[in-house]
Amino acid sequence: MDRTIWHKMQSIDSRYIYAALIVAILIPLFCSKLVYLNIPSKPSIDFYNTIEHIASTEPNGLVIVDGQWSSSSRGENKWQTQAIVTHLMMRHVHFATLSFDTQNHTLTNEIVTALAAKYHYVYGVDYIDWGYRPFQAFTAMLKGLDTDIPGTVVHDSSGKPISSFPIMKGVRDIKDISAIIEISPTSSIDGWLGLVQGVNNTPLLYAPTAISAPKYYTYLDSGQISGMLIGVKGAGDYESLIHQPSFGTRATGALSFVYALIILLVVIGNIGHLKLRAMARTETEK
Amino acid sequence: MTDPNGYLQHILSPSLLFGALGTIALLSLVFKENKLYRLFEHIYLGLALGYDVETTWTEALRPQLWDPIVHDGQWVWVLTIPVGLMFYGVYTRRFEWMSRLVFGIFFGAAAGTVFQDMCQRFVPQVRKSFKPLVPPPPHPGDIHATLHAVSYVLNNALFITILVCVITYFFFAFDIKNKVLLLMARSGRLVLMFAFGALFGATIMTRMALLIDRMYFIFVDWLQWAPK
Amino acid sequence: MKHFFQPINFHEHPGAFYGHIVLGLAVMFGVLGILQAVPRQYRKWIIAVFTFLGGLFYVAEFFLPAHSGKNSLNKYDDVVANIFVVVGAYAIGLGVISLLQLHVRKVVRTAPGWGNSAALIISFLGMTVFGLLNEYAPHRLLFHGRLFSQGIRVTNSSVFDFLFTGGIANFGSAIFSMIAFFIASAAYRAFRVRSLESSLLMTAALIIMLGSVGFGTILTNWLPLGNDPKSEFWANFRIENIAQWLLLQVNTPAQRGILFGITLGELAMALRLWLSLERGSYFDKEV
Amino acid sequence: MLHASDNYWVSGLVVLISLIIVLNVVIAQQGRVPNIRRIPGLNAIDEAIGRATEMGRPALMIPGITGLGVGTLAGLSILGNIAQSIARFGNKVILLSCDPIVTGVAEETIRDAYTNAGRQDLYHDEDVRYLTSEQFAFAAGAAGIMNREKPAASFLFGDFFAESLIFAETGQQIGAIQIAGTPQTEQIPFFLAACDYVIIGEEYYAASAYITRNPTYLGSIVGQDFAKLILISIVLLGVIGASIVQFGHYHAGFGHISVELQKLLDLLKA
Repeated sequence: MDRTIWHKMQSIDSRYIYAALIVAILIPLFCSKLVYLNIPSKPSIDFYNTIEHIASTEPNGLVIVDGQWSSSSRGENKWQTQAIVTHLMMRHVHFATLSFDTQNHTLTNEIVTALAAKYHYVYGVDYIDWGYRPFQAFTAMLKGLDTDIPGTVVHDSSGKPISSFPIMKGVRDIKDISAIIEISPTSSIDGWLGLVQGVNNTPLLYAPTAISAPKYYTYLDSGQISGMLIGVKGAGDYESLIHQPSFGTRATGALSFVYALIILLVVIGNIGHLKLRAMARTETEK
Repeated sequence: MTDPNGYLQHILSPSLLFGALGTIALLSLVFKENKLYRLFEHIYLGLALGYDVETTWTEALRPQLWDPIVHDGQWVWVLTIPVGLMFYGVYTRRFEWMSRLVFGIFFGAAAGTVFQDMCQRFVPQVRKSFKPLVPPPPHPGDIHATLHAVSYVLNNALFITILVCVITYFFFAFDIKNKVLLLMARSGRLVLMFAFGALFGATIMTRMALLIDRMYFIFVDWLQWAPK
Repeated sequence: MKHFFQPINFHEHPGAFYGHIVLGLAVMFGVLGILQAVPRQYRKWIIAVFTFLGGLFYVAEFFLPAHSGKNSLNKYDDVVANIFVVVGAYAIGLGVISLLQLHVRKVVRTAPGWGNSAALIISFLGMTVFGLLNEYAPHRLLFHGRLFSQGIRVTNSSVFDFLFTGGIANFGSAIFSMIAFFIASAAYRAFRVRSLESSLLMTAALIIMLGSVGFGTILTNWLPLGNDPKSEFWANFRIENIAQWLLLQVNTPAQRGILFGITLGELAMALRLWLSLERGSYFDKEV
Repeated sequence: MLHASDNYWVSGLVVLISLIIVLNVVIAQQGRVPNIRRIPGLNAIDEAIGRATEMGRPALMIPGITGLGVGTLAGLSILGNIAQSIARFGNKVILLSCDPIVTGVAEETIRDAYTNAGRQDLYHDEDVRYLTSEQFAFAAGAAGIMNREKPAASFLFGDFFAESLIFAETGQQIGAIQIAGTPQTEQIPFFLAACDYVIIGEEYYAASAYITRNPTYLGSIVGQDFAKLILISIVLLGVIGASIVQFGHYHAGFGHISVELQKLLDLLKA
């Protein structure tokens, strides 16, 4: 039996699959004008609505943006950070950035300073950088934020006491924080859930990598997490919600192409397989 | 290209060039093992081993051996050196058993923490499995009260059934002849396959995002052919 | 006896400092000598005793009653942990010897592929040297001149950054991203209606995939989002909610069922190791 | 829960399970050796070894990518038994290690396996190779070696993480028979997709018992099964108790009972 079409369909050489995968990624990478069919998921919409609510009801509310990602997961967390900070600046919400990873502090600063120039955000008035703390201090800092923020944070990343900045006026403890945003590939949000969120029921928003999202669906159901951006698709969702398409949208487009390719391959493989099985069965019946 | 000299300097900046060539060489393995891959594989192994050695000194031996001895006068740490030498008995026939002695100490240490691990990580999972099969009293004003109650009970019943069936699959010594138990074990394995499929599907997005990021690194950060 | 092990200020009493070191080492090597002299048939028993002692600290530290979170062994936690870190760190030589032995032999004999082995050795030496130099003298200037009509300054830390950020970080991301290729080919080959098990594997994966991407969620986008109580019921049948339900209500109990078994297996293995009941080629060997 | 005294019910349960396991090991060592059910993946080991010998290609082994822990030691124990069969067939083994101490233990394990099979002449120092401790550099090195040495059989037993699919898919593409097992359940879907045989969950810790039929291992398996019975009954009792407590919200009469029951249920709260 020479190699029929059905044989070829169920045993495509892997190298063709890999070439097709690269093409599926490069098309959206190069064509930024392509419009992608993307429907924001409910957790992304909840994330967006929480920030919108704060923007309209608490004009001077302060939001904490905690980053724990580094270059190894920038493929997802960088675009989430950029979309979130853009939205905060668009709706003029005050925020303070905090990092427990040295690389994250530089990467987050690059994003924030670039966007601050575009939205005329003034350091110390509209936003502030609480700087980097070693991860060993994570638990102690979280407990400190519950009761005494100036005493726990003490200085900003340039060493100046944070109470000297207008943005920190009237900010004493967790009751003065409008929301906490955690952007991380690890399960560091367990610390915020366990030590901070329950104190004053502060809305906790989470931007994980897609692989670590399933573990936290239970907290979405129970309301302990108010919204979630899941992986790079979460970034794409958020960019479409705030109408600021950037690389997150194109990466989500690439994801759609890749998923379509994989599902197409699975269908082709099964057609070939089932057809051959049917032919083999008729062969044996003869 | 507005400024060819600037572009050339960007393309050839050492760190970026080294990273980009290495990325292309290493990813070329998926098509075919080749000389360029082999070269960067060995460079990567050399760099990683060098980094192992450097971090062994800066993060283990210096802070916990050298500094205490030289700065704090804790000379007693020198006594760890003979114990460390026992590892190298593996290269001799006469002292080979000495390496087993120090390996044995490490086996014991690895085993010794299992009690705390089981109490701290595992038993809470047993406790969290006590899922009631009677619904909680409805919230006032909940128009779907009966619906919520039914879904609560069904979900918990399903949870317990899957848990017990999967555990039944992992019985080895009891010769299961009973029809019901055999069915439970068989369905336990099928549910496992279904769960593993879900796990596979949930992992794809993060892995694909990594490849998209590498393509971004090559075609945007480095070559600047694609828009930012 | 305890006084003997007290720290000694190196500058004030250098004599006592070195004296204690020499004496301490003499005692240690004496003990090792005695162990070596012990008749062969007792060696297995000695290994069993040391293995038991190796685990005893952690078992005792856990089981000794604690008052307000502490018991008498807790103050030694750091010291014991450091001992294992330091002694474990000495083993790095086993790795370096094992790898370099292979590649140095290849270079010396100019066996096929010796070029790559040379590249490995050079990279290893480069990273080790500049890694340490970056620790001790990061800003020492090595070279400055003009390249592409622009002055450049090369320091220890810039070379380390070239090797680490340019090399290791990028190479790690490249290999990590290779998994994306393999996921595509593995999915194509494994998701076949070949048996009930592989069909279940495929079905669950496809549901999760369709639930996490644009063209998948559109299939059930005609159903309400479920924000208001009235439409909450129908929202359950949106594919992304089905995917989420699968991960919550099917995957979690299945994983926990596996965890029950694995944890018992770990406990049994640890007990056999600690009490030297373990068998198998490594443990049965006469020493 | 840092100490047993934090909750004597929890630590008591763990001690009870430990005693059951040790008791069954001792019983089995004194002759009453139990039997255990078939583990599909492990029957294929002989087939894989036979195939590797026929093709005159080496067999590849990877004991996971973590340091000396219980998972790695269980993996080395399985690989040691497999290496002994390979030695008997007069074939070569290549073991790639990701940790210096594991390298030392692996060297002795494989050397002992060849000695026990009477073929120490076939064992060379280069057969056990340490590559590096860095996860992805190790994966790059292993993938390169697999492509060049083209082993006919590949045995992956130990703690694997994200890089597991690189070993499994590379092995699949060079045409090796692959048998894999790991206590890390998140990686089992990828072994299922790319390997020929996969042992799942506790089968990993039962593998040595199944291969060697050694009384100590078999006794341990029986102890683990008894422990599973205990855990299942605790869970079912807990479910019944929790249901009664919930039922107490509807009937005042049950109020007193449900308070007592709730206290009972919370005994296992760490």
